[in-house]
Amino acid sequence: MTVLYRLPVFEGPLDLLLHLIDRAEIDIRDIRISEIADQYFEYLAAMQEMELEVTSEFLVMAATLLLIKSRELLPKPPPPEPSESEEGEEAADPREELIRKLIEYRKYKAAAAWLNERQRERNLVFTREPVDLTAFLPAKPANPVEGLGADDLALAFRKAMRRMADRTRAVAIRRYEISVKDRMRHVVQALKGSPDGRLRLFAELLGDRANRHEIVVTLLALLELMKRNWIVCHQTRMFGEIVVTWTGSGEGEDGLPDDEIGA
Amino acid sequence: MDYRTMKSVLEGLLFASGDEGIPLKTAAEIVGADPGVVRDVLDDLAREYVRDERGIRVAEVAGAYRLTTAPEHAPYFEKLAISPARSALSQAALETLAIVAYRQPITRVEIEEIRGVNSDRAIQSLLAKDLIEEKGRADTVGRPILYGTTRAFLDWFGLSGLDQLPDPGLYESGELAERTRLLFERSEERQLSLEDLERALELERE
Amino acid sequence: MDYRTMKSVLEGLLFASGDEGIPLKTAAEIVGADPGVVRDVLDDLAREYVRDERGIRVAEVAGAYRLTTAPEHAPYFEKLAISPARSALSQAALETLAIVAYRQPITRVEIEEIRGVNSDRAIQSLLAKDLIEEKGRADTVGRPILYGTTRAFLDWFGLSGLDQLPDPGLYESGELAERTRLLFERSEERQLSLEDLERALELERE
Repeated sequence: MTVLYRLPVFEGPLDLLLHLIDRAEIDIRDIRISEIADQYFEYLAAMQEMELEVTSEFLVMAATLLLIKSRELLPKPPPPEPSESEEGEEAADPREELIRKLIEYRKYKAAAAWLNERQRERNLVFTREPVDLTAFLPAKPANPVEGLGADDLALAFRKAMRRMADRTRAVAIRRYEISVKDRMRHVVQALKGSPDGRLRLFAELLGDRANRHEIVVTLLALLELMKRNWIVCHQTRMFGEIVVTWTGSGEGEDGLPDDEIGA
Repeated sequence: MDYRTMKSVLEGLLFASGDEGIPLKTAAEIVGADPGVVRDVLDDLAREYVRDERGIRVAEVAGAYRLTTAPEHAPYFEKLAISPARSALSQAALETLAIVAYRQPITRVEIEEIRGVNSDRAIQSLLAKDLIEEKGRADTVGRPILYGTTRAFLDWFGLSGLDQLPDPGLYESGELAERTRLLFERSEERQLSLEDLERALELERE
Repeated sequence: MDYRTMKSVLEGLLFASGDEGIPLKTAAEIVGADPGVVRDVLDDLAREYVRDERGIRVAEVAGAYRLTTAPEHAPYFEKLAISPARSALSQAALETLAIVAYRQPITRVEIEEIRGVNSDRAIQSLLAKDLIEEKGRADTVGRPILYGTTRAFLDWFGLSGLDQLPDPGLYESGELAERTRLLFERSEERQLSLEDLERALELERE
C-alpha cells in the first residue's frame, strides 16, 4: 500500500470504511475483507502518527473488522443442519450488520452531497428585506403579537444567544492582536500607579471601549498574574465587579515571559 | 458588457440594495462603466417599468437609486400590511423584541451585536406597533437611544410585570460562552463603585 | 382584475414581501383570485424574467414566493458584499442535517447510530444556526429530545418544502449493496471448509 502523505479527514469509522471500499472498486474481485481491514489498521496507525483524533468509534470498528478477519482465518464449520435457530444466527453475523450500516450511511452521505449543492446554488442569489409597510397600516392595529406567548419570547431570546455564542467562539480564534504579555505589563503598571493604592476594578483595567477579544486577553493576563501571585482578585458577589489587588511582589522584576502565552 | 447584460445586472443590484438604494457611483464601479452610461441605462429601466405596467418602479433619492412599489397599487399593500401573516411579528422582530425584553434598557448597537445583523427595520416595526419605546439615552459616546418594552407589551403578553417573563433557560443549555459574556457585561456596567465596595466591606466587618 | 393588472400587482406584492416571501394563499386573497390562477400568473412571471434576461427571479422557498437576484450575477454582488456571506456547513453538519431532514423527528442517539460517530457538536452547531430545533421528546427511556428541521433550513438550501428532498431510494443504488456483498462473499469463498482442509492435508501427506 502506498504511503499516505495527506490523510483525508473522515467523519467517523463508517466514512473511512466507505472510502476504502470505494477505492477498492476497480479490483473488486481481488480484494478481500482482510485486506480492507489491514488498510483500515494502517489508516489508524497513520492517524495516530499524525496525532489526529482516533476516537473510540474507530476502535470499535477495528474490533469488528478484526472479528470478521479472524473468522476468515478459521476453517469453516460444516454447514449447519437446517434448524429454527437460523434467524438468531443471522442476527449475530457482524458482516450483515456492517453491510446494513454502510448502505444506510452511504444514503445520507449522498443526501448531504445533494444538500451541499443546494447550499452552493442558494448562495448565488440575494434577496432583500421586506418593504416597510407601516405606512399602510390602519391607525389602530389589531393585536400585534397574535398567537405568541411569553414562552416564544424566551425561546427567541435563547436562540439569539446561542447564535451569538457560536459567532463569538469563531471570532475569538481568528483575531489575536494584543499579546497577553503586553497586557500583563499594562495591568501591573496600572495597579502600581493606582491612586486607590494597588486596587483596580477589572472594568477599569479594560477601559471604556474594550472589545470582546481585549477583554479575553485581559482576563488571560489576570489569570497568569494570579498564578504568579503578583495579584489577587476577588468578588463580593456573583457577577459582581472583580477587584484586582497588587500583592507587591514582582516589583522591579521584569520576569515577564518572553514567549507568548498560548491561548 | 453589452447593454442588455448591464441593464439586467443593474436591476439586480437595485433590487438587492434594498431600501437604502445604491449610489450611482457604486453601481458604475461594479458594472465597470461610466456613471453617465449607467444613468442612461437606469433611466431606460425606469421608463420600461412604467411603459410595461410593471409592479415595481425605479426611484432616485439623494443620489441613490432604489426600487419601490407602484403608487397605484397602494390598496393592495394595505391589505398585505394587515394580512395575518404580515401583521404577525416577523421572525426578526420577535427575536429583537425578546432581546429588548430580557436586556432592557438596551441600545440598537447592542441588539445588533447579539443578533449579528442590522436590526433597524425590526426596531422601527416594534416602535410602530407600540411594543417597545425609547427609555432615555445611554451615558456613552454618541449618547445612543435606549429601548425598553411598553405597557402595551405587558398587556398583549398578559404579564403583570417584567419579572414574570419566563426564565429563558440559558444556564440549562450549558452555554458557558453566554455565561462568561454575561459576566463581562455586568462588569462593564460597573455596578459596584469602589465606595460601594468599601461600604460592603464595612458592613461585613460589623 | 385583468390578467395584466394581476401580474403587475403580484410583482409588487412579491417585491414588498422581501425575503419573508408571500404564501400563495395570502397573495390569492389580496388580489381576490383563485390560488390556482395566481400560481399560473406567478409561473408566467417567472418564465418572463428568464426569457427577458431580467436581473431578478421568482423563487418558491419554504412555502412562500419571493424575488431573488439572478444566480449568474453572483460575482457582481460579491463585490458589493450586500448579504453577510454565510459560512458553508461542515461535512459533519451536512451529514447530520441530511439524517435529521429525512428521519425527523429523530433523537441524538439515533443520529449517532447512523453516522457511527459522536454527533453532539454537529447537533449543537445546527441548533445554533437555527437549522434544526427541538420537536418534543421521544416516548422512550430517558425521554430523549427529538430534533427536526426548521423553516430556516428550507431557506438555507432554497427549498420550497421538505417534499422537495429527493426520494432517499434514489441514493440507495443497489450498486453499493451489491459491491459490498460481493466483497464479503469473496472473503467467504476463500474460507476453507473443514473438508477442504482435510483434503489438503491428505494431499500433503501423499
